[in-house]
Parts: sequence; C-alpha cells; structure tokens
Amino acid sequence: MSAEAPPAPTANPPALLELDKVRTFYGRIEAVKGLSITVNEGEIVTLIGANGAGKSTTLRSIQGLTKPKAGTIRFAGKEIQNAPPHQIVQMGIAHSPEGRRLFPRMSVRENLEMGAFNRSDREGIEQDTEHVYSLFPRLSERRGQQAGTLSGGEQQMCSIGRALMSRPKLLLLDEPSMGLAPILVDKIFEIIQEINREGTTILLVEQNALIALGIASRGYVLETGRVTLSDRAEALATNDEVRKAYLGIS
Amino acid sequence: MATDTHTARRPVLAVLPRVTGLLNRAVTIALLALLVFWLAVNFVQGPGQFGSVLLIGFTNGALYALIALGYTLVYGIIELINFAHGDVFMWGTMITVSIAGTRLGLDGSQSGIVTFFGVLAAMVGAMVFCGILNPTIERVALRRLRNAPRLAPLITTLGISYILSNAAQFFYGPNYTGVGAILPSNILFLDWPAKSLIVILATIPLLLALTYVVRRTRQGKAMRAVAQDMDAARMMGVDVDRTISFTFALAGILAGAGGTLYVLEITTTRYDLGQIGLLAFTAAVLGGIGNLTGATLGALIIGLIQAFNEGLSWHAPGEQWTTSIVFSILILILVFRPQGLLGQPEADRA
Amino acid sequence: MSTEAAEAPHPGVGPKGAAILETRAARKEFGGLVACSDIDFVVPERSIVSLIGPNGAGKTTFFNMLTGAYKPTAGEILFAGRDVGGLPPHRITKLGVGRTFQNIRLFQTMTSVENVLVGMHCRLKGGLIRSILRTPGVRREERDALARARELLRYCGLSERVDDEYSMNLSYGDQRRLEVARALGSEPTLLLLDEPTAGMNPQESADFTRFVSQLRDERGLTILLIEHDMKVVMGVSERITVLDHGEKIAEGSPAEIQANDRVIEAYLGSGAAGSAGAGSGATA
Amino acid sequence: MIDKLPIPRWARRAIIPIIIVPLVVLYPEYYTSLGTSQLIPTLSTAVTMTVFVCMAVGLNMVVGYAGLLDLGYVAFYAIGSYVAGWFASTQFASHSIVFGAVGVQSHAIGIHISIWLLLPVAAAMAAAAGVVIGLPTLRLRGDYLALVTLGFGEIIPQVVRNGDNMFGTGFNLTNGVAGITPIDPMGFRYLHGILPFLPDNFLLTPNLDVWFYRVGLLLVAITVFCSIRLRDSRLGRAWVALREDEIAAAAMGVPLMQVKTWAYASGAFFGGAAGCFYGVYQGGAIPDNFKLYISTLLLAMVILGGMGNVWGVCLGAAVLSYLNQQGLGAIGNTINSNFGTNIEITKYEAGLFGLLIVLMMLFRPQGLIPSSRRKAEFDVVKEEHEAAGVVVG
Repeated sequence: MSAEAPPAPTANPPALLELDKVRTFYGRIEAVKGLSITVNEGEIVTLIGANGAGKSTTLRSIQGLTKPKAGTIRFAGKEIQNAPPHQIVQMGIAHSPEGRRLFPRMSVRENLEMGAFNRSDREGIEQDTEHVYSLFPRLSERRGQQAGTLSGGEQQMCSIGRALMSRPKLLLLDEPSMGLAPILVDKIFEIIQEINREGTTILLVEQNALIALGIASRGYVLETGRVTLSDRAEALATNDEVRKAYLGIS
Repeated sequence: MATDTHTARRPVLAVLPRVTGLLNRAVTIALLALLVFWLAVNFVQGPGQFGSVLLIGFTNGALYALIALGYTLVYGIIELINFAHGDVFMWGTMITVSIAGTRLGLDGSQSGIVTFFGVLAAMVGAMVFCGILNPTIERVALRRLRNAPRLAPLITTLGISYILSNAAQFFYGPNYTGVGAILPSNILFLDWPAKSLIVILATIPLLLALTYVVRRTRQGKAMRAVAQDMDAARMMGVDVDRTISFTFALAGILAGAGGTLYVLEITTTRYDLGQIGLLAFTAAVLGGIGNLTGATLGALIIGLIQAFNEGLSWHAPGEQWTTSIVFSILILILVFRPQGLLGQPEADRA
Repeated sequence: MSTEAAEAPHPGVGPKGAAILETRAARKEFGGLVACSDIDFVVPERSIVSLIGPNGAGKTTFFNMLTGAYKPTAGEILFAGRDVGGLPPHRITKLGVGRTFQNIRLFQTMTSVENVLVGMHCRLKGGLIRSILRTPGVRREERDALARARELLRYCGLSERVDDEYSMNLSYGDQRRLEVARALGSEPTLLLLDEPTAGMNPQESADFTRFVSQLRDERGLTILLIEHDMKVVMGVSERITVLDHGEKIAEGSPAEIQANDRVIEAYLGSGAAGSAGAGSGATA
Repeated sequence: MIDKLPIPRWARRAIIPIIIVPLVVLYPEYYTSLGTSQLIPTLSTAVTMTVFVCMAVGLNMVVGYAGLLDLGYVAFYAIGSYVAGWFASTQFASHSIVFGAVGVQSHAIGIHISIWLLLPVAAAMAAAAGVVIGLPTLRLRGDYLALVTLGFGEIIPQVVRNGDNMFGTGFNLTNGVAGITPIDPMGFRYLHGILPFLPDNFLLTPNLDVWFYRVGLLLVAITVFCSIRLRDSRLGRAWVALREDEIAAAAMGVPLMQVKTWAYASGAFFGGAAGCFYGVYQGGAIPDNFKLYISTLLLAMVILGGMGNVWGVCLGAAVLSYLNQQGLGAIGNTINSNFGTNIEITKYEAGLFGLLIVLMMLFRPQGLIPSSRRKAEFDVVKEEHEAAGVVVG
C-alpha cells in the first residue's frame, strides 16, 4: 500500500456539511432514500458502494444539480437544499464530476478560468492558477491545449484543478480514478491528500474502495440509496463484509 | 485516399471511392467554372450593373447575417432551431415603421442630423423591443421544455411564429406597410445607392460588438461554457437560465437592428416577412450552425446568390427561382461538407 | 457465413490458433493528431486478448477502426483473411464482429428483447413488403428470433422479468449484461468488449471474468477486450497488448506484461498490478 | 377505471375500436341528425380529415418511428396531386390516351388513366422522390437533415409554380400558378351499373362526398394497417434503434442508409397516395396548396397527437384538420351569434392555431395519446425537471 496512514479524527470538529434524511429521485427511481451523513472540517470522507447505490446522486444533490425531494442539507450552518447551484458554488462547494466534464473546446487555461467564474480578484485567480500548475505540472505544459484533446489522466487533473479554482471549502470528488492507468491513480490520490493538507475538506466518491479508504479518515457504505455502514476508514477496511463486497477480498 | 493500398485485395471496392471521389471533384470544378464564366460574361456585358448587383448582394448578406446570427447563437447554446426568430425580426421592422415613420414622421425630407438621430432612435427602439421579446418567449414557452425531447421546443417555436405573425397582422393590417425613402439614394457623384452602403457600414460595428461580447466578456464566457456542457457550467457557478436568457436577448437585439436596417433598405414590410428567416436560417446552416463567423459567411454567400440571380441580365434564372437555387446550393454543399462551411465535424461519439 | 448457423456453438472459421483478426500498420489520424500509429496486431482464433493502456492511448480509436466506425488513415485490417478497413459498420458486423460500448449504449426505450432483436437485424431477412403482408416465412422467422433472443438473455444471466422492461429501467449490471446479449444477437465470431467491467464491484467483475471465459469455451468466440481492471485482465487474457500514445509498446502473456519495464513505467506503476488496480488485493 | 374491470386484455383493447370504428364508418348516415350546428363536421370536412390522417400517419413513420425530422412533407402531397393532374386531365393535350377512366370520352385529348390505377402510381412516385430526397441527406444528422427536407419542401412547389415554361423551353409541365384543373372524376359513376339500388342523385354533391369519404377511410385503413405492420417488423425495430442511437445501431448491423431510405420512402408513399386522392377530390392540383404551412401543420398533427403512436397521430390529425378546415371558423361564428360579438375569427386562425400548439406543448408535450416509448422518455424528463427545481410558467 502506498497510501499513508489516515489522519486521526480530531476530538470534536465542527461539521462543515450535514445531510439529514435526504431523499432524491432520479427519473422515477428514488436514488437516495433518506441519507444522513456528516463531513467535518478538514476531513476526507469517502462514500463507497456499488454502481447505482446513489453516490453520484448524493454529490449532485449537495451541489444543487438535482434537487432533493425531502430532507435538509446544511453547509457551514446554512440550509442549502433549495439554493440554485451557482449560489452553492459561491458558498464554497466545488465539484469535480464523474467523467470530468471539461469544456472540450476551451483550453486548459480557459477551463481553469471557468472554475473561477464567480471570482473577480484577478491577482488571487492568477495565484491560484499558478498553484494548480504547481500541483499538476503536466497541466502547465498543456495550458494552451484544448481540453478535449487531453489524455484521460490530464483531463482528470484539469477537472480537479478547475474545481480548486473557486477556492472551495469543500471539494466533491466523483470517481477521480475512473479510467486511469494504475500508475496515475496513485499520483492523483497523493495530490488529493496534499489538497486536503492545505486545508480543503474533501468528500470523495470512489469505486476503488481500497484506495479511497486508504486516504480517508471516515467512510460511509451506501447500498441502494441508504447508508448501511459508517465508521472510521481503517475499521471499514478491515470489516469482513466490506472486504468481501467492495474490496474483492474473500 | 486511404484505400490506395487495398487495390490489390479488392479491386472493385477499392477503386470505387477513388472514382466517385474524382467524379465529385470534377463535377465541383466544372460547376465552379461554369459559375465563374457566367459571372464573367455578366460583368463584361454590364460592369455598372454588375457592380450595383454586387452591392445589393452584400447588403442582403449583411441583413441576413444579422438574422442568421440569432439562429446560430440560440442553436449554439441549446441546439434549438428557433422558428420564431424570423418573426421576431419581422417585429423589428414593424417597430421601426412605427417609430421612424408614424411617430417621428421621417421621410427623407428632414435634415441629416434629424434623420440620423431619428433612425438611431428607431433602431434602439427595435433593438430594445426584440431584445425583450425574444427572452420572454424563451422564458414563457421554452424554459419548461429545456429537458424535453428535442421536437417539443421546436414545434413550440413554430406555434409562436404563427402567434407573432398573426399579432402583427392584427396591429398592422394584412397589407404592406412602410416608410418613405428616409436615406438618400445617391452619394455625390457615385451611382451607387448610398443607403445600401449605410446598411453595410451599420452592420459592421454590430458584428464587432457581438464578437467582443462573446469572446471577451464574462457573459460571453458563460455562453460558451453553457454551449459546451450545460451541467458543467452549472458546477462552475454559471447561472444557466440567465445565460440562456441573455443569449436570446442578444439574438433579439441583432434581429431588431436587422429589422431597422431592412426597413431603411427596402422601405416596406408585412406581417409574413418572417419567412425571410428561412433564408437566414439556411445561411446559418450553410456556414456551420453554431459558428458565428460561419453564419456571417453563409449570409453573405446567400445574399450574393440572391442578388446575382435576381439582378444579372445574362441568363439569370430570376426571382421566381431564388428559393430553389439557394436550397439546391445548400444541399450540394452539405453533401460535400455535412457540417457546413466552417462548422466543426461531428464530435467523436463512439 | 451462413446466416442460419445459429443453434450450435460456433464451430469457428479455422483451426484454433490461426489469426482471425490481424492489423498491419493500422493508422488513424484526426487532423494532425495521430491517435493510432501503425499498429501491428494479431488475435488468434478462439483466444482471449486484452488491450490495455492509459486513457487516451488510442484503444477506443483502435476499436472503432476494427468495427468500421472510423476508416483507417492507412494500413490494413484483416478479419478472417479479408480486408475490412473502411467498410461500413453494419457490413463488418455481418461478417462476424460484435461489440459493446465503454459507456453503455443500449436503445433505451426498447425492451430487453427488442434490443437483442435489433442485434439480430443482420441475421434476419424480413423485408418491407413481406413484413407488411406478414408472410408465413416472416412469421416463422420472427417467432424463432424471439425465442432465440430470450434464450440469449437467459444465457447472459438476465431473468425473464426484464424481457419486456425498457432497457433504461434496468439496473447497471443488467444493462452491461444486456449489451453483451445484444452483441451476441448478431452471431459474432469475434466479440469486442470495451471496458465491460467499468463500474462493477469486485464481485461482479469476478463473475464477469468467468462469463468471458465461458463465452469462449462454450460458444467458440474469440474475445478482444479493453480493460482497466488489472485483476480482470490478468485473470482472463491469454495475450495482452499495451498501447501508449497511440503506439504499441508491449505485447505478450500476462506474466510478461507484468514484468515489462516499459509497461510498468508507462502504465502499471512501480507497485505493479498489485496495489492500485481496482481493488485487486494481494490475494489475487 | 377500465383497467380495474375483470375483462381480458384483448377485450379491453378491443372495446375502443368496437365503439369508434362504427361511429367513424357510419358518419355519413347519421351526421345530419346531429343538428344543424356549424360545429358538426360537414362531409367535405370529413373527407379532408381522412386525407390529413393519411398524410400524418405517413409522416409519423419518418418522424415518430425513425426520428428523422421532415419539414418538407408537403412535397409528397404535391407529387401525388400532380400525378393525378398529369395522367387524368387534359394537361398533355398533344396525347390522347384513355385507360380505364370512367366518364371520359374514349377519344378525349390528354392522358386519362383511371384514378384507381393512379393512386398506387402516385404513391410509388412519391416514394421514389422520398428516396431521392433521402439519398443526398444520408450522411447528414439531425437538424441538417431537417433543413434539407425543408429545402425540398420549398423547391418542389416552386418548380410546379414555375413549371409552365420549364427553363425557357416553352414546355408546359405544370400549367404554372393556375395549376392543373380539372382532374378526372374518381369514377363512382361506374357503381351505378353494378349497384342498381343507388338513387339517381347519388353522384350529386353532397351525396358524392359520401363516396369520397368511404374511399378516404379505406386509404386511412390501409395506411394505418401498413404502419402498424411496419412498426412491429424487423424494419420498424431498426427505425427505433436508429432514433435512439445511430452509432450503436450501425454497430449492431443495422445498415443506416438503407433503413433511413426506407423510412423516407414508406412515409412518402402514403403522402403521395393521399395527395393524389385529395387532388381528385378538389378537382385540381394547385400550387398554392403546397405551402410550408402544410408541412408544419402535419408535423404539429404528429406531435400533438402523440409521436410514434398511430392512434394518437390519427386523433391529432383529425382534430387539427377539423379545426383548420371548419372548426375555428365555426367556433367564431358560434361565438358571434351567441354573444352578439363581431369577431372575424378566420383572421386570427393562424394565431389561435399557434396558441393551441404552444399551450399543448406546455401542458401535454408528450401528445394526446403518447406511445409507451415516448411516455417512458417523458416521465424521466418530467421528474428530472421537477427535481431540477425549474420554475414552471
């Protein structure tokens, strides 16, 4: 295992994000069925579960892209379940979605600028752009290239970098390892940890439960829209059922 | 051709695309040569006439461009053919008639300054009216259908087109209405109609302003982002609804300006003028729909085709064939370049 | 190919080991961008071959050339000894190449059975006039096709419950299975699977790996798959080809690939297949 | 309600046809007893309705089944009418060919072929035109395709309008703006010989309309039958697959070009037959009838009725063609006479028609009777839409 030991949870950290009995529909299907989770300031929390368990829908609900039918979502003390996505971004939540969703006909640089869409402090934006380039030197080399022509790994970097450009308090990461070469997966997760060390709270959805539990402090196991297990990451990683169902170890 | 190396293996199949390819090229060259020859003969027979026809072509092209850009802007952002756009333009002409003709009584007899500001007022009026009308249509009738299958909003715009033209018939009557010759028709010693020049000159700053808005401003950036990936734009904090409204407003403003210029050039209008939108839409597709430069280029080409066809005297088919010729050329071009002249090839979807 | 060779498992076109698919210097450029650079590649009859490589390495482009979605810029693609480069997709399908897609592309508002029936399109003959008249021939053909479609759905592990369900309402795993059933509908001799286990949990991936072997063993199919899950790749493939930046950088047995320095450097990483490949624990 | 009753499935499905079919077929027998209100469709309106139902069901094959937007369907209507015009009138006066036409002198000038033979000819010619339209557009996708069909829908009427002097050769193909009129009668006179109980005045309007109505219904029945058979065939499945995902369909072995061409051809076939019949009923092929308006009207019928669902499309076409032909005017007159107002409703016809379309799309975008496929699609869309919190209105 290349991942480091997870940071111990602090004594009584303030909750940055709280979902309380959130129910969200996707089409006619109830994708999230009364979900309650908490993310504390400074943590990396991961949601693991099979495809269709409602992980991505949860992230979309938090960002206001798919409005929950019931329940509350509280971010930094404010209820946000009814706020439009652009306000939620302004409050400090950024999203690196599944499938990256870059703007394919914009350059890397323009994509990063889009991440800072709601900011007007030029210097700060410039600084953050440089910071993203220092996190991902590859992006720096490709800054003028159209995002649609980047390789998968570079796109993932660009997507995470773009999300960082709004200076979020909370970063939602959806499947950052999907479709990446094993060698890149390690690298991306190292950078995720670095971003976290710099003070950004992270809610991570990941298919690759092993590596996700490796860097997270706590984790929730989702099954068909419900939390079935929640614990510290190490505890989940050694839980027999989790090992069998999500880690492929029997 | 990529198939060259295959010749030995499957001679017939491999040669076929080569032959059709050559044939295509030969036909294209022959057609172009014929066109050039036809234009040359016309030029030699009457250089003066040819010149004025050319100017009319550019003027038509400029007018079509203003309308075509509206189609292309809206299509670019929500992939919708807005059939009501031609009627929004028609309302631009009506408002111009109301302001410049009825209210201000401009008829060309006023002094240059009065005319200038009068025309300016009419233009601003038409731009404001259409700039409000168009996003209102979007808000009332199209927003609800944002995620519906594509034909639903399309058919809605058809319905709105009927409503708009019927409303114009109600307010302005079933017959042609119009203004006098507000703009002078000659400049000094030149034989060329000055008003056509003015129309072209007035179009240029509008196009430059549009380019600036789309390329440089924050709203323009939001427009491009929404066009490329609506959901991702939302995640970046773009207010998508507002951006779409803004795009409709831009399209409306251009249509309003086009309406004024049209009235100045042609001097008459009627409730069913919206049908001209068909030609403008064709221009947008010809240039590659969604592409602003393409729409302008397509509009110029169609404007010129129309002018040549209707204005030249040596073997020109004449006005009654314009639609057929324009559409035939469009079909020919699309067969060879399915994405339009400047359009991007269909993105790799596999 | 006989169109009625449905019942028995495919006898295969030649003896095991002969190349069913071969590319010679296959190349694809988009504008100036070289997506696949002169790839030589052989898939022996009734084998299971994997294509791996980082995202954007040209794997899917390569697939699209094989299936006719793209026309190669240069080079040859030989399927069963015949050059198929640049043939339209439906012709290649009819010759016996079936495929699934990376991000599931089912016909969403068609039922499972209908999806498979569309897969059978090129093996059925009912034309316009005869369909309107519904001649006894057409009637019989449709009845047989329906029975065969249900059979294929069962074979791929879908329960009768989903037969008349719109594919959009199926669970993710079932949709993946349905895609395979639909591809089998065209009676392929070569099946191309594009990241078939993406989005599956380890359990499902393991099941799927077994299913792939079963397809080869029971139906005599040749299988070429693109896959990221090293556990699946190493577990099922007889040969592996590695692409990077549109070029073939390695080729060989799973063991050879795992030990290949260039592959480790470009793709697997120093932890090799053990550490990072989706959930593939050391027990693999 | 009906779902709850203990009636077998087939019987439930049969109930509606059992009620509706006799109502429709026997309409000429009882419509006079419905009263004298202007709102009751006249037989002439009813004939028009059958024509539009035919065309809409034809268009539905292209748009509803195969998902190819066709904005120029009027071209096929025009072709059908002109086939009747060319081969059953005095248009080509230099010839004298009479074949099976009833009620035409055997040495009459012009070409006179029995309308009954011309119906399939017109249909076939329209289908051929459908292939011609389809061919250059096969590489195009979506809206580009729509534009090309729109182009053909504009070109063909313009050609017939200018066709009295083709390219300055003096050859009169279409008789220009005046159109070709009159067209030979349908030949119902022949019935008199074989059905002796018919009264002598059965060929006078409106009695004649009864027979046109019956033929119209026959055409509808054939069109609907073929449409349903095709929908449930191998080709029909390929159309839906094409509509859903072209690339996947091609990869599954569906030959895109061929299947698209068949869609255009089959749709055009019925448009041509209906056009021929309508030309005969109206007694002429007149260029002014072939406007973009007709194409959009037909498209609206398909979409309002419920794209992809034959019965929905029939209903949509019946309702809209009734409103277009008689209903709107009649409603206006009724309002005027009851409330003493003086609204010239025909002046607002287009606007009201537009309003109807917009309201319908806003409140029932899936159509009056949606097909189950559409319904599934729309259900998802609606839910997502509500979930996305889009403000309605």
